[in-house]
Amino acid sequence: MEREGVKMPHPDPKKYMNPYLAGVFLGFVLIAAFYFSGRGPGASGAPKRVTAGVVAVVAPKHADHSAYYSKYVHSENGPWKSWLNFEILGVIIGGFISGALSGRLKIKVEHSPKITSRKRLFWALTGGILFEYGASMARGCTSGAALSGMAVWATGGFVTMLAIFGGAYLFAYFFRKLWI
Amino acid sequence: MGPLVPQGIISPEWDFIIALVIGIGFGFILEGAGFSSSRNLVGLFYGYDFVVLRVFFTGGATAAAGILLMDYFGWIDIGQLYVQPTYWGAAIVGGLIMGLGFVTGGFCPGTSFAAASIGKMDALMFVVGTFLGAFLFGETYPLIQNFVNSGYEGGIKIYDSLGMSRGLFTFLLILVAVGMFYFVPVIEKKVRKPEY
Amino acid sequence: MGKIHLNSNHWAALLLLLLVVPGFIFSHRPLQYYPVSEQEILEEVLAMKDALTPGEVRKALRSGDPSVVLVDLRTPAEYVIGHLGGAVNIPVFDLLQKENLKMFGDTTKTFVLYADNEVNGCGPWMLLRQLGYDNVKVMLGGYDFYITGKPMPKEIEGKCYDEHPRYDYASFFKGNRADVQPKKTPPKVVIPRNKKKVTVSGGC
Amino acid sequence: MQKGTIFLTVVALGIGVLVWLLPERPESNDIPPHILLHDIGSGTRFYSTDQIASMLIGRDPSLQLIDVRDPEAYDKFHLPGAVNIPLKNILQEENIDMLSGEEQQHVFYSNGTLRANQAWVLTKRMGIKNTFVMQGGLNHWIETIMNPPYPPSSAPSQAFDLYDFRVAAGSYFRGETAAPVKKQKAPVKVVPRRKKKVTVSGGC
Repeated sequence: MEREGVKMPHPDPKKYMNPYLAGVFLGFVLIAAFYFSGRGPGASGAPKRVTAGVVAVVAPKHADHSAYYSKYVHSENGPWKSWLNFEILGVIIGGFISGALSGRLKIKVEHSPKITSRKRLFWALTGGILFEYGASMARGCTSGAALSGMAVWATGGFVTMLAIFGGAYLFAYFFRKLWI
Repeated sequence: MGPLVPQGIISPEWDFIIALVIGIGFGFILEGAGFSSSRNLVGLFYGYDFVVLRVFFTGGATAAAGILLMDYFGWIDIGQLYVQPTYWGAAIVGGLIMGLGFVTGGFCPGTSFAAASIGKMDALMFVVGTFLGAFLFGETYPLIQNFVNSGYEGGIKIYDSLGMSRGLFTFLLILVAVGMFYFVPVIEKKVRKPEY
Repeated sequence: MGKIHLNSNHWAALLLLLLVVPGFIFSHRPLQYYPVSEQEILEEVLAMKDALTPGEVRKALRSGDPSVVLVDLRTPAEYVIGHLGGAVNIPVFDLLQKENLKMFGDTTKTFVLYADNEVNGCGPWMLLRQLGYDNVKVMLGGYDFYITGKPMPKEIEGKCYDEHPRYDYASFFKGNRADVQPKKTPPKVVIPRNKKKVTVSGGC
Repeated sequence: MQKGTIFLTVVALGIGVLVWLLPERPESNDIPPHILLHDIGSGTRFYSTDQIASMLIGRDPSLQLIDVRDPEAYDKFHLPGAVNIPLKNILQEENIDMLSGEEQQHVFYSNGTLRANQAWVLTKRMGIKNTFVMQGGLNHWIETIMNPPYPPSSAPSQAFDLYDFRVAAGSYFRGETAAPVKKQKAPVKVVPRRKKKVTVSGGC
């Protein structure tokens, strides 16, 4: 931070934004989302809708009969043209811009030296499945339920947030080999 | 005034462009704050890096205070905002499953998209997992349908649940966020950050 | 000067201030939209105290009382073709413009709204009344009735012209079939209000 | 400790205290006056008697007629399936709960348009979305459905189709015939209401 203001042609790739500054910016993004669209950003809704859309294309009958998929397939704009899908597209673009500006674009598997990358990938996949399953159940993930919920004081958001972090602390011990 | 799209001040077609722009901002911040590295994210659960908690609480508190102020000043109508409905059982059990997914996968869905965009293969794998997870949930939905829809309370607010005023709750939220400025570095100093 | 070094924390704090300062400068919303509660308005509407018959309006116009101002809510084109004596034209969508509200704020005057019929006059009148302008009245029958020059029929004196039953409705439905007109009042479907946010698409 | 932390802390706590001490707006779903004015000025709230007749014949489950007249008038005659909520009771809690239900379109009617319109203005102001008005009320209903005027010979063919529909509908409501055959589809187009995205649905 002391070097603030000094122009560096190649910024140190390790250096991240100050967390409080990032937090305030994040708050502004949330406020903007609520101000314009009346809703907060989310993430897990996009895979859900895309999956429903794919199921509707591959097995339309199955999607129609499922109470779960049909809700998304027959929503006003269909499963594809959804606010969350566009928002996630934006997240990918925004992440890429930020990575490009600070020189962090690199194809790699980030893992602890104690485990192989194959193992890391396996657990990442498992984590993805579990996370999305839980998010579908709780109707929101860390972004959609906890963060957006916090901004509008939703009880469900706070409960979900406590459950996520509580659950993570609860299980952290058993998976410590993956990380430390 | 706001929210602009639901009030019909901006036409609904703009909603998707707004979504894209909001997403870009969201992704930029997630990546820039270091959420694109699973190591930073899970650091929270092993006590060596609390960046998630800092960003998360600062963001949430800023947004809550900001929305309250904007409501007061007449820029936004809180009653018109979408509020996550509360389903007690599903929120708690779903949250615990997400916690398990967090420590095994090292990401949450939003951060995994941001991380995958800068070439993290583990994040990409996590993204693939989210699609499989959504499919799995869709297929098992009939079995757990009753549970998922139980304990419905509607869009209740936390300050009502706790029986305090909205302003006081927001103040406490800010207090927690500020308290974190001072408390968290103490823990971080005690725990060695694994380098890799 | 020029020696001030702002680091990220400073910037974060300054951004936070951004939440507050513009708000105080540009704040424009009152604590409530409507100073008059819906219950009060309902009572006023039922009492019809502020509804003037065309005859009363005519009398006021003849007396030349300067404190009575007629307000024509129709389009400018209709206004140009014909309007009541001394009426000012405020097309209905311009009703809440600042200068118009300022005009209505003049409590020494009485404003009588009229449109082509009384329905189109009544809505804007109710809106102004809810906003607390209690010197605003509305003309029954509207312009279209006024220019016929007819007096209000005796039997609807003091009531709304539009609401007078012109027919004996039941007589038209002599041979009602049981299934067309159920004898029993259908049950009211009541869903508790606080649970109305049963949006289908939950969750992310 | 990093520079600026104190500054950030002070600003954040300052905003916190400010937020805490701000007076709270009374909880209400009232919509802003300019939106109410827009809805008052535009005709989107109106259903024509032909549309209502067509929906009644088709037994459209989304239609819920609300009779805002007195109980005596309601008992004497009311349209099929209508529920009685006298205007003076419209603000009672159970009635507001019922009107807030989002599954059905609640269409007010009275003898004319005025009372139904007043009920609509009041409920609209309170943020209730699914209320409408039958234009012309029962008077117009009699004039169009039960006793339709024969169109002049110069009228376009649609006018004759509409006339045919009205005659058929009239005899249906009189209980003389079964529901008119498909014919009503041609002339009476139930125009889909302008879809307004008012509620924000969709999760997280």
